[in-house]
Amino acid sequence: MSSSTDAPPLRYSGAINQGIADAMEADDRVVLIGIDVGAGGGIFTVTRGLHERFGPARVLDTPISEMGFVGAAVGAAMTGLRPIVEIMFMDFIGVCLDAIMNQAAKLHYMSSGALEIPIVFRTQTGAGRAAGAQHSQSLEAMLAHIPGLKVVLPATVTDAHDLLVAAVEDPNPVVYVENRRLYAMKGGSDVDPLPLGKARVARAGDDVTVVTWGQMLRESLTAADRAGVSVEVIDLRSLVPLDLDTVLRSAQRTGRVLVVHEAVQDFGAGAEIAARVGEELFDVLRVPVKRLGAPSVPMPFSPDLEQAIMPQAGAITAACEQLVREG
Amino acid sequence: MSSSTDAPPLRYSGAINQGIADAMEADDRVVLIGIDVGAGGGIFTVTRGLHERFGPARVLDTPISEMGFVGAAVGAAMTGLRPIVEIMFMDFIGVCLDAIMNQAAKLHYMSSGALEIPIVFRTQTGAGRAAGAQHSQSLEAMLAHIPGLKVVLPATVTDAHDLLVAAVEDPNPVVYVENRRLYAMKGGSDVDPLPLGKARVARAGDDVTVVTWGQMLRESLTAADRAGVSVEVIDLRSLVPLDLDTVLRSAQRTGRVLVVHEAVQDFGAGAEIAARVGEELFDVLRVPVKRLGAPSVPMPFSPDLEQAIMPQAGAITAACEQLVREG
Amino acid sequence: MPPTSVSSPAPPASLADLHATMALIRAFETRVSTLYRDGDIPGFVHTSLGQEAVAAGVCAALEHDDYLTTTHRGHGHVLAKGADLDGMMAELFGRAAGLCRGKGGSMHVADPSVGILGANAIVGAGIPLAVGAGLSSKLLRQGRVAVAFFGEGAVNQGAFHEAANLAAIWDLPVILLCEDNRYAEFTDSTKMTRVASVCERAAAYGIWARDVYGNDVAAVHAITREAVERCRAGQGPALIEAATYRWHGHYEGDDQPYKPDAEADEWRTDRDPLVVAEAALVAEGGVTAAELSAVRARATERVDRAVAAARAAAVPAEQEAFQHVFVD
Amino acid sequence: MPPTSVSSPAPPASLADLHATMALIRAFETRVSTLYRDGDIPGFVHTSLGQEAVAAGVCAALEHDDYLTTTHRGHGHVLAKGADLDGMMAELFGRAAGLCRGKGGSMHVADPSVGILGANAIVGAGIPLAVGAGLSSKLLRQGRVAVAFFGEGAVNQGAFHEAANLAAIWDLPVILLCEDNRYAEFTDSTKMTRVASVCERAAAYGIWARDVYGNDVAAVHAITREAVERCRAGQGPALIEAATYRWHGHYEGDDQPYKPDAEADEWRTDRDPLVVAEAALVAEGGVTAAELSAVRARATERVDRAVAAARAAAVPAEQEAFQHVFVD
Ligand SMILES: Cc1ncc(C[n+]2csc(CCOP(=O)(O)OP(=O)(O)O)c2C)c(N)n1
Ligand SMILES: Cc1ncc(C[n+]2csc(CCOP(=O)(O)OP(=O)(O)O)c2C)c(N)n1
Ligand SMILES: [Mg+2]
Ligand SMILES: [Mg+2]
Repeated sequence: MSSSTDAPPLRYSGAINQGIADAMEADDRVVLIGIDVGAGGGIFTVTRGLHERFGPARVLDTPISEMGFVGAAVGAAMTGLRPIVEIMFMDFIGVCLDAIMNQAAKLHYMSSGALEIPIVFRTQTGAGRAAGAQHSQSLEAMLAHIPGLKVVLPATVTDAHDLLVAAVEDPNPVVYVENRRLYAMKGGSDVDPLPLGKARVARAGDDVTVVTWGQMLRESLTAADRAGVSVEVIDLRSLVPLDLDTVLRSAQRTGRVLVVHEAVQDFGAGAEIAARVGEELFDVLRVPVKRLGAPSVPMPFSPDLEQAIMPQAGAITAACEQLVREG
Repeated sequence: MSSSTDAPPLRYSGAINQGIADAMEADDRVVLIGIDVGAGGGIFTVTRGLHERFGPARVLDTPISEMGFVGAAVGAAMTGLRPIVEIMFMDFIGVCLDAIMNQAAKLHYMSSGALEIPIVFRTQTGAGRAAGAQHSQSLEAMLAHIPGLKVVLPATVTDAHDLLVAAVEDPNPVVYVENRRLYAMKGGSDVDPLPLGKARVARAGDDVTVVTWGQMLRESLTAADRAGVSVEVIDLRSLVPLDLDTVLRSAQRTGRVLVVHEAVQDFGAGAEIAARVGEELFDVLRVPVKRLGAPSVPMPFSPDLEQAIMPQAGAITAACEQLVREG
Repeated sequence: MPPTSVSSPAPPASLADLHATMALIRAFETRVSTLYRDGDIPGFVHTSLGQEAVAAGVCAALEHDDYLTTTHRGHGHVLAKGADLDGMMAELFGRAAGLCRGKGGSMHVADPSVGILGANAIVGAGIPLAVGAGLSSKLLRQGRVAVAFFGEGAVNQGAFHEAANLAAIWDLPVILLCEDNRYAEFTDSTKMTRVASVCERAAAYGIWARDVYGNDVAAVHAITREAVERCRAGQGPALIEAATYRWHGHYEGDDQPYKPDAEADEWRTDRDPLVVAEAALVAEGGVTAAELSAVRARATERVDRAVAAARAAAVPAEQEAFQHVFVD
Repeated sequence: MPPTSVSSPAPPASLADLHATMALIRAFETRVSTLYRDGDIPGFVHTSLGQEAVAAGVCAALEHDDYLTTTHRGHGHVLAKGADLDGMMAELFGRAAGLCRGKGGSMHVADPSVGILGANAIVGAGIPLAVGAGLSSKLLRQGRVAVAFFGEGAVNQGAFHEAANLAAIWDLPVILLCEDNRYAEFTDSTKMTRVASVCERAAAYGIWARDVYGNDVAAVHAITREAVERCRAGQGPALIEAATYRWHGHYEGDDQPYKPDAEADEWRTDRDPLVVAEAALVAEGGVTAAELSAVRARATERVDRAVAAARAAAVPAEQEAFQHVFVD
């Protein structure tokens, strides 16, 4: 990643851009496909400059045809290209799930290895911007449930870059989930690099282990700083593969685990982590694993309501302290 | 449901048919929409005779256009009809998820109650018939994660009928999941009626609580009969609403819980149940909640491989006995 | 099924009335644009400035209880269909007094009391919904027409294709109203298809289709009336392609580097649908430029009042977030 | 991008060769049908009996490394494209010796060594995949054509619409091969659209389109060669609509009460594509009816051997189920 170490990207969105550029520079077969990712530079300006730099043959603007172009990207991945295909909002998997779930995730398996699908589904989520119920969903649990997909969710500037590059290098379909509330976040040399599939201990602590990802990492770190107890925060980085070892190692020490995610709590990814930790550390846990996610309601438009239902630092702090009080 | 009590349906598929007929008889606004549900009688013959009985205006055959006709069914539900729309295989939510997730599940909420969407999404699942990876998925966890949808999964002949009728009567979007391996199952007066949202204790026992739904109920009952320990089996009947009380009541007594489902275990619906039970009964459980689902692989075609990865009675029995050995 | 009994159609709206509707939309969108810039309105906002003639001309051809679905760019349609102005504005502010109590917002305004089944933030998704409404109308003999507004960009969505075909084979009273404002986000839509018009695509479904100059409100109105009549007579769906232009960026805040200046200028001056209508009204006689200014001024006043009311309105109580997930 | 350099096209296949391919498919499908009835082949099976001319005519116009996607009814396409017969049969049996080691089955046979990117059990899903293959071919200058086989029922899927448009605007070397066998499951497909032909729908995308009598293998072959040449010359996508007929039920076991007897009879006798080809071959001279029977007999023998091999083949080891979820 020489180009990135020369001039460390300052913000999360720039790091994604740099990651795409590095991947495209390193391998001619990497192409970027999506609505307005090209000449327009992306509706959140994340892909700005790539069209000029790599040309329209490698940065392809599409019609509003997700089923078509996501499917085409899967077909391209089977035949020599290594596409990064953008699904503008994660909510839009509603119009292209088949290509992800029934095609990309299964064709390698169904062909017993004859077909390979090196593809990255770039998408973004992030409530808290009054984007309404159809543009605010965090749906990573749905995708993590599908065998054959990897799911990564960068929470830091370093990972925004590194996980993008790793996802492109990975010979499998990888869903790469950005959080738009992090786009402006500055970082740079914030953390040490780690491979795809490893969780990171983002903050050391002794009393409670907070397991989280995406935008909730920042929220959890803030919460940890404010807490009257010592909180260890783990940035999971990927749901598939799930680095349970790092979680268990921490929980073994603290005996208390809180899983925090922006997504709806019910049937969310936190349930899997709670179930696993509960099973593995039955005799070690001092209190039951607790989860903090959004309540089971569509995201309301009004910012006041939105703030009322999104997990926030305050609630995380309170939950950590409560866990210590409980046992 | 007079017509159904006169001549109790003998099989699961007939009970569904009867449920649809009863619902259509009771309310003129109920229509049935789907591919070959009409003149053809359904590819599994489940809707046979309804077209003749209720006519083509109320039993509508469609083109192969799920996004279109499922979306149209949602629009119809908003404007006076009460559609039962068939998604032939659950795997096909890949081509119509938007209408379910972003439209049906959210419009009542987004309009603060001004719009109502009384719709039933009838679909079926069921591996074990060598239907391959794109026709064998149990995806209820994905749908249960979406606020605004109810998810029911009849496991008995009685429920095949009653839950269908209840789903149609419900003023909300309800996903009604059939299991095609149950179609030929005989029943009739197998169990007492229960409302939508209540779990049923399908078999009483003292040592282990098995929580399950769909085709795995049958498997679990077989397993319970064979087990050297006393197994209580709970047929959950619906994931949303989730009748946790019934589960907790049983688990309180047994102190041991096994969740069994046909779906992939990782990030499956069993995780939610395990997490909740683990949290609620932390001090009561003798052993950690255990889950038994499919491994995280697409469903292979070969029947031998399929049998190798599907949860089976033998494994359920073994898991129950193991739980008792453990504590 | 026999066609629903046809009531004799209402007389065409006067140009003056159409103009008044356009003036209201213009005032609304102009104000929303600055309110958004100033941070008073949250979320994403997509204005329909420059496209007022389509909304006004189409909706004036509809009855109060005809159905309508629209898009992220739906303020004009919703106002023209008869949604309450104050309720609209309060909704954009996210207040409890909003049409959807603040839970929908700009992209999700709905008001079934006047047939509005909702704006929709998923491109193309409103089209099947309108087809479903047309199905209800036909099967329940409601005698209502269902109009789906969508942009030319949405024509490339599978939902358009599937829904158009369904409306055709089921002979539904559905009007597919394609508002061709030339751009889909930052993209020149002519680059995203090889065919020159959406009407050509309607041929693939065997649907009656007409194109119309979308900045001529009277022409839009007339062609819509024809389509509505066909629908009410049980002659099945229609597609109308209205050529217009989006003045502002895709969303408020987009400064549109991708548009040729001359093109944008022309559409904002000579082709301004209000200016066009005003010229016609003055030429017709009976109304003066000053009177037309007064119409615009009154519209602005109404919007001002709506803004003041929205500002003063309460934000939704926290418990509102937990209501309406399900019908109890 | 400049078009890929065009190698001079291979000469057309002889009718005798086309006939031999059809005979193989006929023998295969006939046998598969009884094997399925007898419970030897698990799962769902959809045969292409009666449609052999489309598979044979199209695939003979393709090079070994051209791409192909197909559907649930893909046995013929896959055999004609050059997949190993024994591997195919073993796959249908779910054996370790199968082309996909028994993990794909009838609806998911794939063999990229001869360009086959897979049969697909989701109606319409193979079309975007083929468009993607066409994109690889163009961008990586592979010089390959990508053919998407699909049924007339699939044309009502959004995936067809979106993919056809993409192939058009990107000028891809893609052939949309619509095999119109009149039925989609139990449904007469003419009732599911108002337009008479799929070619009419191709006009909505500005795609070069031709229809052809799909039971005339030489005609299918000739038109496909033309389309292939266009593709290789960088002239963009083509759509071919081949009118044919499905002899058997939608799936094996469906006894087709929905088909008029006379229609079914005609297609199974006079219009039988093998009979048609055989008559032409005999009329051309140089080949006798006895020789043609021998061709059929040899095909049957090959299939018999494949069946025997498949029966004898081992079932996959249990651990096979856990392989290939991910590339390691
Ligand atoms: C399925 C889907 N894909 C992409 C988007 C993002 N998006 C919102 S509006 C828009 C452009 C729509 O263009 P057009 O249909 O012409 O409507 P206009 O904005 O011009 O009114 C896009 C791509 C979306 N909301 N939904
Ligand atoms: C998305 C989707 N919807 C429905 C089905 C069920 N289905 C399988 S084949 C088929 C009919 C296909 O008809 P056609 O495209 O004409 O192909 P044919 O079977 O005639 O070859 C249907 C509806 C499916 N597999 N996928
Ligand atoms: Mg537009
Ligand atoms: Mg067909």
